[in-house]
Amino acid sequence: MKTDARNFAATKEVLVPLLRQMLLVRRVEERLSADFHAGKLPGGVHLYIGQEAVAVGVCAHLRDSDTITSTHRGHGHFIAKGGSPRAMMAEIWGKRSGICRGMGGSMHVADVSKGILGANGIVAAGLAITCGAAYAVTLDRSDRVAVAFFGDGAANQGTLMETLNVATLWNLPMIFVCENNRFSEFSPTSTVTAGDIVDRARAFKIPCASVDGNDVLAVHGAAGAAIERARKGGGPSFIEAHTYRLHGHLEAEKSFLKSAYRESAEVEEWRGRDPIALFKTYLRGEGILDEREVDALEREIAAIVEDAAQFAEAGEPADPNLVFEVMFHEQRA
Amino acid sequence: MKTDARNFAATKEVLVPLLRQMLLVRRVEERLSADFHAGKLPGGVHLYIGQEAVAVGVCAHLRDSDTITSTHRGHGHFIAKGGSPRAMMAEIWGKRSGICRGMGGSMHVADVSKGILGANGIVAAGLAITCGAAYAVTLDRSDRVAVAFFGDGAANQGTLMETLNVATLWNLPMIFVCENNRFSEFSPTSTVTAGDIVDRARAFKIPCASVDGNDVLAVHGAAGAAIERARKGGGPSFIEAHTYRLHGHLEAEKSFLKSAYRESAEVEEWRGRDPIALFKTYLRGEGILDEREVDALEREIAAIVEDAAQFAEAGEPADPNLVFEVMFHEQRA
Amino acid sequence: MAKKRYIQAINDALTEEMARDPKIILFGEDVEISMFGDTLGLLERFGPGRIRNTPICEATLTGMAVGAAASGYRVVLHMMFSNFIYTGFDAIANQMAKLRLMTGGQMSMPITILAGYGGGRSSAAQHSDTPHPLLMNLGGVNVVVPASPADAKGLLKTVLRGKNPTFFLEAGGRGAETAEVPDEDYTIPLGKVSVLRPGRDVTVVAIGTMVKHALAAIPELEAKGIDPEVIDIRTLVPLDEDGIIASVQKTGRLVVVDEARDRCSAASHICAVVADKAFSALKAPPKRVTVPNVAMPYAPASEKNVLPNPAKIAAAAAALVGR
Amino acid sequence: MAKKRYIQAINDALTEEMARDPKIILFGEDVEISMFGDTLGLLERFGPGRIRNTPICEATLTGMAVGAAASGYRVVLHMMFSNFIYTGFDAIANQMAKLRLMTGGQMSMPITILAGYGGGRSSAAQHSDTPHPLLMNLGGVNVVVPASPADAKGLLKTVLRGKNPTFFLEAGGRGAETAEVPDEDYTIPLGKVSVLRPGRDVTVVAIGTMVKHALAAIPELEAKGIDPEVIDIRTLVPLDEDGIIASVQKTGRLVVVDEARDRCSAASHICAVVADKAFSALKAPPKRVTVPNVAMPYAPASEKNVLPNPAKIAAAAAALVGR
Ligand SMILES: Cc1ncc(C[n+]2csc(CCOP(=O)(O)OP(=O)(O)O)c2C)c(N)n1
Ligand SMILES: Cc1ncc(C[n+]2csc(CCOP(=O)(O)OP(=O)(O)O)c2C)c(N)n1
Ligand SMILES: [Mg+2]
Ligand SMILES: [Mg+2]
Repeated sequence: MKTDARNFAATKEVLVPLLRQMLLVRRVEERLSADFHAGKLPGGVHLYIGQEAVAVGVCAHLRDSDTITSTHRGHGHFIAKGGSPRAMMAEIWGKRSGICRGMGGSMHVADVSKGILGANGIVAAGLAITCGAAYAVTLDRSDRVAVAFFGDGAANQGTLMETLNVATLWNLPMIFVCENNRFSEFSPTSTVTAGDIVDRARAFKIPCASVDGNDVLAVHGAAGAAIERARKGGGPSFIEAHTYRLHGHLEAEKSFLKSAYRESAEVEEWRGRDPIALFKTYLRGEGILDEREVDALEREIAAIVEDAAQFAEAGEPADPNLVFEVMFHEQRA
Repeated sequence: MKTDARNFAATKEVLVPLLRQMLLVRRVEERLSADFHAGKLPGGVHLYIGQEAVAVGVCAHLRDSDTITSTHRGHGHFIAKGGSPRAMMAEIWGKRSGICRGMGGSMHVADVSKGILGANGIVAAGLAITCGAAYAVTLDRSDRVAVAFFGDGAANQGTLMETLNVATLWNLPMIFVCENNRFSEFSPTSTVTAGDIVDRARAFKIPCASVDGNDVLAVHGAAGAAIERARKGGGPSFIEAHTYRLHGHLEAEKSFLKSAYRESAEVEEWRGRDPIALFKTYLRGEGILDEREVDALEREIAAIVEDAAQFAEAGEPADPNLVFEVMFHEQRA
Repeated sequence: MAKKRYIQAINDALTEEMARDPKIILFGEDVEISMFGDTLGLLERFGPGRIRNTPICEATLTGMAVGAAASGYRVVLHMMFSNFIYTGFDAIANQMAKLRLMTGGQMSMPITILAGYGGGRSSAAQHSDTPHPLLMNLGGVNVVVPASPADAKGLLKTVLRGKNPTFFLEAGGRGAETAEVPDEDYTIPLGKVSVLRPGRDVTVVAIGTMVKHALAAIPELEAKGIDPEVIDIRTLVPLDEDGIIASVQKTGRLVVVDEARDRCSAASHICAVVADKAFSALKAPPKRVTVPNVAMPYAPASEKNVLPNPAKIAAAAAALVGR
Repeated sequence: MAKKRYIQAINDALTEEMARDPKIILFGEDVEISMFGDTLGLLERFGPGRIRNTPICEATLTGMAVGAAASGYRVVLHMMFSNFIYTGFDAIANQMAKLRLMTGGQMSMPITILAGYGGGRSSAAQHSDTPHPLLMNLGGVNVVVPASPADAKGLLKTVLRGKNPTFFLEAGGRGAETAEVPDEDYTIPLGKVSVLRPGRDVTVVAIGTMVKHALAAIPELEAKGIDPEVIDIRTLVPLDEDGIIASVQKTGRLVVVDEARDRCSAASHICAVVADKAFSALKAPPKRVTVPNVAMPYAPASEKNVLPNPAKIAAAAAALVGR
């Protein structure tokens, strides 16, 4: 684990929650994976497994009043930003008690009260939404920030350049967090992306960082600096976090793909750089957590996930007529 | 006039046609301006006056089989690429003999036989069209090139980044020519554009040049190198040409704008750097053309323009029912 | 009452509502200098921040409207010409029209999109579209098409006080037309047609720019002894089905005049609704006077040939009555 | 004849036509690996160049299709899900639908856009749209909605030999359904409906995915003593008005089943056309069975609640006949 980019005082109070959040994201998704493969979930799921350090390292700095936008691969951002595992899982199960009352599902989990402006099924859509949210911050003369999480594939959508332009020009408190997980669906990044993504932001002369996205402290350090700067009126920053998606693009992919798009050796190699395992090792090595404490944390998380999964499964299906009420504000569809 | 960026052997056979083409573009548009203000043209016109060195410097290297796309300010590119002044003016008059049979008008002049894939009313639309044309060149294994002319305002549309990505990745023979004329409609460029436009292309590590767009030889030199490289399989290049639009965004603007958006001193300053005047001075200074020869050229051009304008005015109005025939290929709308 | 220009009525509504509600912001390309005149003087009055010129990047602008709306602002986004709606269509069709449903009602989208529409001025195909049918089909956006200065002002005020994404489509090239506008503060509810001329023989429903032509067709119809009822639709979403049907119940005949292309036009939809719900009242086929399924040509006579006009309307209405 | 899957029939058409015409190229996101199966094996057969994965940049992809078409290629662009059409909508609505007119016929646009559409699989609002009404209103693009494997193949072959921009919309989630497909090389003309079941009492016009439901409604109708005529529309642009009208002239009753949202739907338009042109033949109001004006919800029962199904179709048809 590299430590150079970290740049913060690593107290136990800061470090343990990072592990805790990463574990929560991971275990929730492992359960979703199992439930999906058991045929229990109505829709598909895109899992974040392997990328947890990015969401957690960034969101550790955020308040409820700060906003994020996320992607089709949005569970990790939702949990890391403080969303409820119960409400999220119930949503993915299509239940009334879901955070979006069963109307949105996996690709659209949102909790506006927590500043989670939503996962999004349209690749890169969050960029412009975040830009608008960041503009609202400047109108409010607030020290809030707005963070856009997006993938390397999304970085090929022109709205990246458009929002970089607006955010730079208007000095918006917007943090661009590009999670380069080496794939855009089934296309290796190098086959669809020219040059280094971070250079696209450098063209605007804003602060840019390229970090190891499997090193939660590296992410935490870079994000902390960017968010601090934005809160003080220093404008936008860009972070490219290099990571790897350990599961498929979507859980169902094996059922329809006729050929492989990556070597299992590559997956194994990255499994050896699992951000959670790396961070556990680090915490133990630094004497911050011992084996027993880690186990206790794991048990606590397991109980939360079990509770959330049961809550989701036991919930009532979404109200079939709700759609007519919520399409519009005080206007029936 | 700077000469550093020119880099070509300046024979009379090369130089005189540059002046001739710039004059042709200028005089055609001066006539259009007069006809517009006389209330003779059905639609609005966006004139290229002051920017002639860009279209002419680039198109001097192009063959009929090379393609260009242009903008709402497209007359200069049309003429410089070899389009007929008669057919263009008749189009702008809405006549049957117009290059688009009166269906397109000023913003849509196109001559596919000359590789002019069209002026375009949608800002930046030409970028993606050119990218597709350049892709076709590689499929044909040809040494053709495809040039996209676009404005500084257009450079804020995300398709710029998207096409830079595709063109770089696929090594396409595409030349990006950004004409930075310091305005995006009525907004000074600095108020809507962060950083240097050319840096957006540099992020892709393709050859980039920033040239004086009022110096036809500077443009000609940079374009020659880019086009030569593209013909040889060297991939895309980017040229930012700094210039100035001497007329309004559109000829009608004074009739509806309630306030000025630029100082007349600024316009006057740039009038002092008129690309045609500069080039005439240069040619005389180098002993390539004398006053008499320039006058003869002017007279020749004036005759062409007069003929074209009369042709346009005398033409029959467009066929009102043509629209039903040409919407589709062999299918009535 | 005072005579106001159409564009001035819009400008007044914006000015008054922005003064009333500090959460209203407005942005778009060159809104500061104001090409159409609808945003004139707003910068001076409300300052940069609330009024802001943007770069040309429609895909981002529509998305920014969503983000700012989700952050508590009422956003007015000026898209200039209707055709540029397509350039920013993703955040319209996939975000603002759907986010409230997708979030289970957590978000509202108080976004007003202004854009000029329609042909008739040799602006050619890329500056002449009438896009309301596409917007109507999205499901999640309101569509307002005011025809008169007074309606423009009253409807815009309602929209600016509402909380739903709404396209406020400005009748292209008609900004200079004047008519009486009430002096007092007033609003006009969405989803209520306006009967401009009561009549017994045939209902002529006109949309936006077409209202003027429908009114102009009256003398010719009267000359033929026909008594038309002319209705200004005012808003397409919500659609006042009851208002239209009530008229057709009386007249038994319907002509819908729409500047949109015919296929899947608002005219089609209104005719379908009437054929469904007022079938037994119909004495003759419901008729559409629309633009054929073509892009707008540039040359004046070519353009005129495809646009509805009073003569076409009168002919359609008269044929229904059998004169 | 052999049984083929719907998606296989599309794959066969692409393979055969690409073998026949070296000017056909195909690109889009992940077309090489082929998520839906329609482009499977094309890379191996035709090589990189003619088959090409692209970055995610729909606005550029639709524009590139225009540029490559203007350069003499026949372009097949795969847009994956219909909702992503909106992301690339500018070059569709402002360029490919208008360029031929704007250039006075200088350019043709032999572009075929493939995209899956429709709901029913809990894919939620951003992956479930049925966008044909928007496309129909553009005027300048053809819209093909094959319902069966045989039609998919024959219609796609026609499209790939044609020279007009065409949306070939694939019935979402129905790729695995099988039916007989002729062995020989055949094409099916655009603009001709297919009468799947002749009948005398009521015409049921079904669009794409809805054909299956319309056929499934037959037993219930028969049980009530109703003899329905079921028509597969096949193509929406061009629209076979004569084919529909001929049927209604016979039955006097019309139900149109459309998975699009109701407002300005294809169903609305077809009802309007019939009400206009076959008015005197109608014995009952023309009816639309459509999706209400909402975005697609995620939860299965919620989604089911808004989608047409055999029971809704049967109920609508039976009501017209008065049973
Ligand atoms: C506008 C749009 N185009 C295409 C898709 C289909 N799609 C879903 S995810 C994806 C790849 C995204 O790659 P990346 O941004 O790197 O995110 P990752 O899946 O790696 O997390 C694509 C093409 C989409 N959802 N939206
Ligand atoms: C998509 C789109 N948005 C907005 C417009 C309106 N518009 C026409 S020209 C223009 C400014 C273009 O600036 P630039 O690209 O610098 O070209 P210039 O006019 O300076 O030649 C704008 C905003 C348009 N035509 N298309
Ligand atoms: Mg990725
Ligand atoms: Mg400019």
